[in-house]
Amino acid sequence: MATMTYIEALARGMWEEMERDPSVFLIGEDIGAYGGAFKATKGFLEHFGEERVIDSTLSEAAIVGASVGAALLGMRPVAEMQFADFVTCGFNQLVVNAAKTHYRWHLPVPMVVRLPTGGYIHGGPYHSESPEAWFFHVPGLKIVAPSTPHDAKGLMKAAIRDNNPVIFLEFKYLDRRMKGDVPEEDYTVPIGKGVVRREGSDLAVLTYGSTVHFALDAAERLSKQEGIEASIVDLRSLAPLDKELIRDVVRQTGKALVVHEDHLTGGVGAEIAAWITEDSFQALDAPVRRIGAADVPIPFAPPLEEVVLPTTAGIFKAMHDLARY
Amino acid sequence: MATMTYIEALARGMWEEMERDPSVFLIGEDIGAYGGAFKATKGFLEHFGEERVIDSTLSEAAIVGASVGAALLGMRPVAEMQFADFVTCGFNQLVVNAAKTHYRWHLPVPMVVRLPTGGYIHGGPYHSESPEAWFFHVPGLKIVAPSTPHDAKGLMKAAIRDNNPVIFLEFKYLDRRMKGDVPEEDYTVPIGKGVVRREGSDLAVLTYGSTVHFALDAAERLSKQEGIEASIVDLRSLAPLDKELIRDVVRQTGKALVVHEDHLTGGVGAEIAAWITEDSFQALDAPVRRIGAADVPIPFAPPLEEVVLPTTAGIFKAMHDLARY
Amino acid sequence: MQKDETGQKHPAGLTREQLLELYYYLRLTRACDDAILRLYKQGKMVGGAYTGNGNEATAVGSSYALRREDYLFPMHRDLGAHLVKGQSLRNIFFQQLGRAGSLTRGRDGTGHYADPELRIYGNVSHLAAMIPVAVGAALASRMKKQNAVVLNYIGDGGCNVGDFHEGLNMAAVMKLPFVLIVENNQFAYSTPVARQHAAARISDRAAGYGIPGFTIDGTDVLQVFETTRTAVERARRGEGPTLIESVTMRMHGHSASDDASYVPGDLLESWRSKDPLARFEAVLVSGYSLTTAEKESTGQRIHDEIEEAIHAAMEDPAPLPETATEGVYAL
Amino acid sequence: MQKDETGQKHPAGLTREQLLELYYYLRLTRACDDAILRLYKQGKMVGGAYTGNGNEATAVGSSYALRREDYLFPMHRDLGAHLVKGQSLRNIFFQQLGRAGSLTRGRDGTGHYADPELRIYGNVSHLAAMIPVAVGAALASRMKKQNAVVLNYIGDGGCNVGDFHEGLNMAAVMKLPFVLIVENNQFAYSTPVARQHAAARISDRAAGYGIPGFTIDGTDVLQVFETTRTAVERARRGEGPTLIESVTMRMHGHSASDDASYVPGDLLESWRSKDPLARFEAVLVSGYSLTTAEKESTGQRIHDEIEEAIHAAMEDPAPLPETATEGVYAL
Ligand SMILES: Cc1ncc(C[n+]2csc(CCOP(=O)(O)OP(=O)(O)O)c2C)c(N)n1
Ligand SMILES: Cc1ncc(C[n+]2csc(CCOP(=O)(O)OP(=O)(O)O)c2C)c(N)n1
Ligand SMILES: [Mg+2]
Ligand SMILES: [Mg+2]
Repeated sequence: MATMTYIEALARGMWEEMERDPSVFLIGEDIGAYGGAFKATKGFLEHFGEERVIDSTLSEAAIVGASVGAALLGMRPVAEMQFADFVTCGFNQLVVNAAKTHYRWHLPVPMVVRLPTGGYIHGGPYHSESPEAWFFHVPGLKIVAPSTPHDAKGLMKAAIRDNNPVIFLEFKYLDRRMKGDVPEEDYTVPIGKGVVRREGSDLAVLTYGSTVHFALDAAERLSKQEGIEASIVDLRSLAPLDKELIRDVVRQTGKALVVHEDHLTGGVGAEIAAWITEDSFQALDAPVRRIGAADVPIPFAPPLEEVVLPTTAGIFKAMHDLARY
Repeated sequence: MATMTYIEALARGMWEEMERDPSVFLIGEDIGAYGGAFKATKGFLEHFGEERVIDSTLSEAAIVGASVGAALLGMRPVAEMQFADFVTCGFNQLVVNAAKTHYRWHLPVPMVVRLPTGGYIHGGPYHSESPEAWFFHVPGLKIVAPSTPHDAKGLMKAAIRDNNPVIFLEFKYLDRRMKGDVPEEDYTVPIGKGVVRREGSDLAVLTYGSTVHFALDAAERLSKQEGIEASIVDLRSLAPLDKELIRDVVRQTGKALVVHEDHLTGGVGAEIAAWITEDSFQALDAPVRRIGAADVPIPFAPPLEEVVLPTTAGIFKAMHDLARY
Repeated sequence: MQKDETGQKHPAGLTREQLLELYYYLRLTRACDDAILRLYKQGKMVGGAYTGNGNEATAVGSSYALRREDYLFPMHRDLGAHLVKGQSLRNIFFQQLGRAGSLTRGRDGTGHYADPELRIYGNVSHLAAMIPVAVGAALASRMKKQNAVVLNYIGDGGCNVGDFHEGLNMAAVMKLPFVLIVENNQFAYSTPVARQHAAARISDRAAGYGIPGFTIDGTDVLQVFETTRTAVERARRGEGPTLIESVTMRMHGHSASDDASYVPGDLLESWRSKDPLARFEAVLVSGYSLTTAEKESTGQRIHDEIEEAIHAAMEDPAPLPETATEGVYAL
Repeated sequence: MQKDETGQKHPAGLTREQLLELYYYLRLTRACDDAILRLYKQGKMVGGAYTGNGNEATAVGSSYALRREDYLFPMHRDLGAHLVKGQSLRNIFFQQLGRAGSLTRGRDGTGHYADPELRIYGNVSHLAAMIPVAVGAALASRMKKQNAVVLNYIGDGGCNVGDFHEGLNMAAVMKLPFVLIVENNQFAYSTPVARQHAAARISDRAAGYGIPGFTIDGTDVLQVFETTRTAVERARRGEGPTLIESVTMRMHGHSASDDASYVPGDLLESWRSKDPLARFEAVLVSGYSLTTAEKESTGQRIHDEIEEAIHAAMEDPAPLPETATEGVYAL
């Protein structure tokens, strides 16, 4: 066991997989000598060499597309977008090539696209977006979203070993804020499995990424202040979703709140809420509630950003109201 | 009144707006002398001239981006993607520039992007997709989805007059199959307003585009065979959604089925179902049901495509089961 | 030129046998396309039909420069390249007709398949989207020390999509074993090349990427072969990519449903005299004593092969509906 | 060269007054950037801080070639161009500090604003994404018969994004009044230009688009001005776009949080001797008898102007939270 930050842990996951499997390589902008904008790949170039740590041209479409091509030949590329926002430039390659190839050609496309994602860092409209809903709607892609150092390493290793294109969400807000115990041995966190972070019988909160921590804080306060006990489910994977776990927790509590940082309308939460309702209608004591960012671009000035993104206070209130429903 | 096909009607809408307003112009691939892949702009070049009917280079990102630039200067571009599928190449421009400009700069971006959309034409995985869910999740974009010639003309005129970027879904399947009465005078169909196509008190179907017609067929059969009466709501606009109409119809019937041709998971239907449940939980006698394409790329061979896309039979069965719930 | 045992000089260093092979592939390509059009008119096709009439020398001549271990990433008018790289007529027609036994099991059509054994990776509809993918294949192939080259194609229209730029620039910077042929067939759907390019030669783009560029007569199969071979050899030596503009004419409409009435009649006429097949046949007749018997037997062989493949494709069932939702993800 | 009343020759046909104006803008730009860095270090900035140190001659010299009616689409190191085009220091600092009274009302930062009155349309973060937009502005401006030119910028890194290709090619084919400056400042974040380009000169890309291309010394404000003026005049005559590669050096890190330790010390040193400000000052001192008093008064004026703007920005409130969700859509 070692104590690591979130970003150290995901880097550790990449490192171990590169040691284990020579077909794993990295490609992205400034990931070599510089070690990446968030320093996730610091030291990789020196250790693994230029051939496996590729400082690419400034070309997101080519980075993603070349990853598809390399994956088709049996390599396991791990591509970095400098910010998740820029994946819009590689969007076409992801949805047209990465996602549809296995269905059409029956050939695996084992690749990971790392997306440093989300807000709470005063990055403004072009460095704060959450891209997951777009890819969630695309058959053929997997999406993982770790919220702890433990899962960051374990999901990274699982993503690299997966034979499909995996979108790896790295929550920038957690990069250095989140520290935790990380086993030094080889382990993976299975893609498609969520985890209950807190048990409670009054309501269930389903969430992922940064908002897992806000929800946990809100749950503690709610417990202390009102004696209301919430289960907090960290989904960890968005595609595939851990529907069994969601079903279990929702049926136990009869009330569900979905929380994500991404915009509310058409977000992943919409699917989760719709599915829960279809699946467990009789067990619901209240409508499934949702919290997400307001449907506006993420603004630059801190007082504006604070209104737009979900907060612990907002989650607290929604949990409270739902428990009282 | 004249009888027109769906595509003739939307072309008529463009034509009238170009006559009315010199700032309206068209840009796209093969839209000039050739009149467009679906012949929507046949005759436009001859009438309006090269300056207003621009056969562009084969460059979707530049077509969308240039439209944003022209709109910023007060023009009203109507851009055509040859197939909706290719909007993935213009995706970055739509979400980064078109959508976020008004919020940031307080400048209107009046532009229309026409997307010949959807399947049922044996087009295979790259000529059959439904792109709406991606844009539905992007604050700053509007989306319209006419299902009749009347609405095709009226929504086209409304879209061109709107001061925001509007995604205009043209259902290829309806282009020539759908004929109807179209007023010759100047009218618009307001963006954000749905319409009830059929009244019934047993359940409500909420849908748009090609599947409106399948749902109407299914409703007729259901009425004849089982005496079950369904309301069919043609949403017509997806962003903004006509939530008032949805609420009214759902509260009257207590049961709702959302149907769209787009993939089920994370589709527009998820948001509609989630919102209905939050908004009208007490009025629901059954969980909101959804029908959409299976979560796989749209396959090429007809027997496969038929399984993947929604059918009248499938809608019939879902309506039947929901009514019996 | 190279001399064979009889002392005769051969163009491009090819033996008479090889020249006859080129001839066979040119004719096979044309005949296949014609057969596809016939099937389309008979209503037997699924989806549209795209032919490479006028492009045969470009597709055949260029791919003939590849070795078995090289990779082919063709575009929609490169049927000839598929064939030269070893694809069977069976697989071609199964794909066209969306059969259960096709390489994509009916999930995709036309040349949109992959055949990793033959190292053929077909196109997708989104123009230029395969360029970065092909570049990535070149990168992976180099990492795996395969000593292989990737040959990729794009049209005079498609080369204006951003992926062309990003992919070719990346390949150039990384000095990857990558050769890109721009098939300048004068039109992109209905749009003439002058509305897609302000430069006189598309190969002028090469300098901007710091790589060699050539503009060649795409109706001359030997010139195409020789230029591509030079580029492939250079790539194999580790010296990086080459851009080749092969100038030809799209003699048919964009697809079978396009009558191409926007193409000026005299333009079409002037290109008809450069028919790649007729040109090469004339070379063979005058320089290599191609006989009428040889011509006829080639025709007969091709006819029989195609009929057999079509027959097999028609016999093969349509894919089973229950397979439609399988295999979106790899295990 | 042009002579003024005293018979003295002036470079680039500029009067002494104009030369002093250029000098003022160069110094203003540098001083503004320094002030921004100070604010950053004082923890007063929102978000990151990007300076154009080394790029002043490129931004100032090029935009000085524009008329009032022309359009400016600058990039993130072109503060000087904003200023030359008439932007107030007030608006610059309000933007940097995310104030309620800023042009974007705190919704976006730095140069990410638009000022339609001044015909300035700022950048977005996504590199090259503004190129097609600027091309569309050139198209619209021509349609409106404004006789205006659009001047747009991109970096040595950003020019490898697909939008560069699509936008510039479209502009070339349509012969739009569009001038694109590639600011080759040797690095894109940490990546040296040799890892972004295999060609020796980025301007070699111009030929591929059938337009003129120039590579110029981007630290020489007069050379930048003259070349841009030639391009702008050509564009105004309706002869289409020009691509200008302006070669300079990014003297600071990518942003204030980057120590640029990856930049070789001797490279930085060699560029220091070409400091655009010092170079031009030397020209003015030797050729135009720029006096110490003039230098000092310019410095004082700039200092006062900047202090006043910063003061106003610090006084201005942060945007009100309740405004955050307004105005996603236009009415
Ligand atoms: C990105 C994209 N945009 C538009 C299309 C529609 N489309 C298919 S082929 C074609 C013309 C292609 O012209 P060219 O690249 O010159 O190839 P050719 O067909 O002439 O061989 C177009 C516009 C497409 N397939 N992909
Ligand atoms: C599409 C895109 N990818 C990545 C980035 C992250 N990024 C911001 S600036 C920069 C380097 C830009 O280099 P260059 O274009 O040379 O401009 P310079 O900063 O040197 O002036 C990068 C990689 C971005 N903003 N946009
Ligand atoms: Mg062509
Ligand atoms: Mg740079």
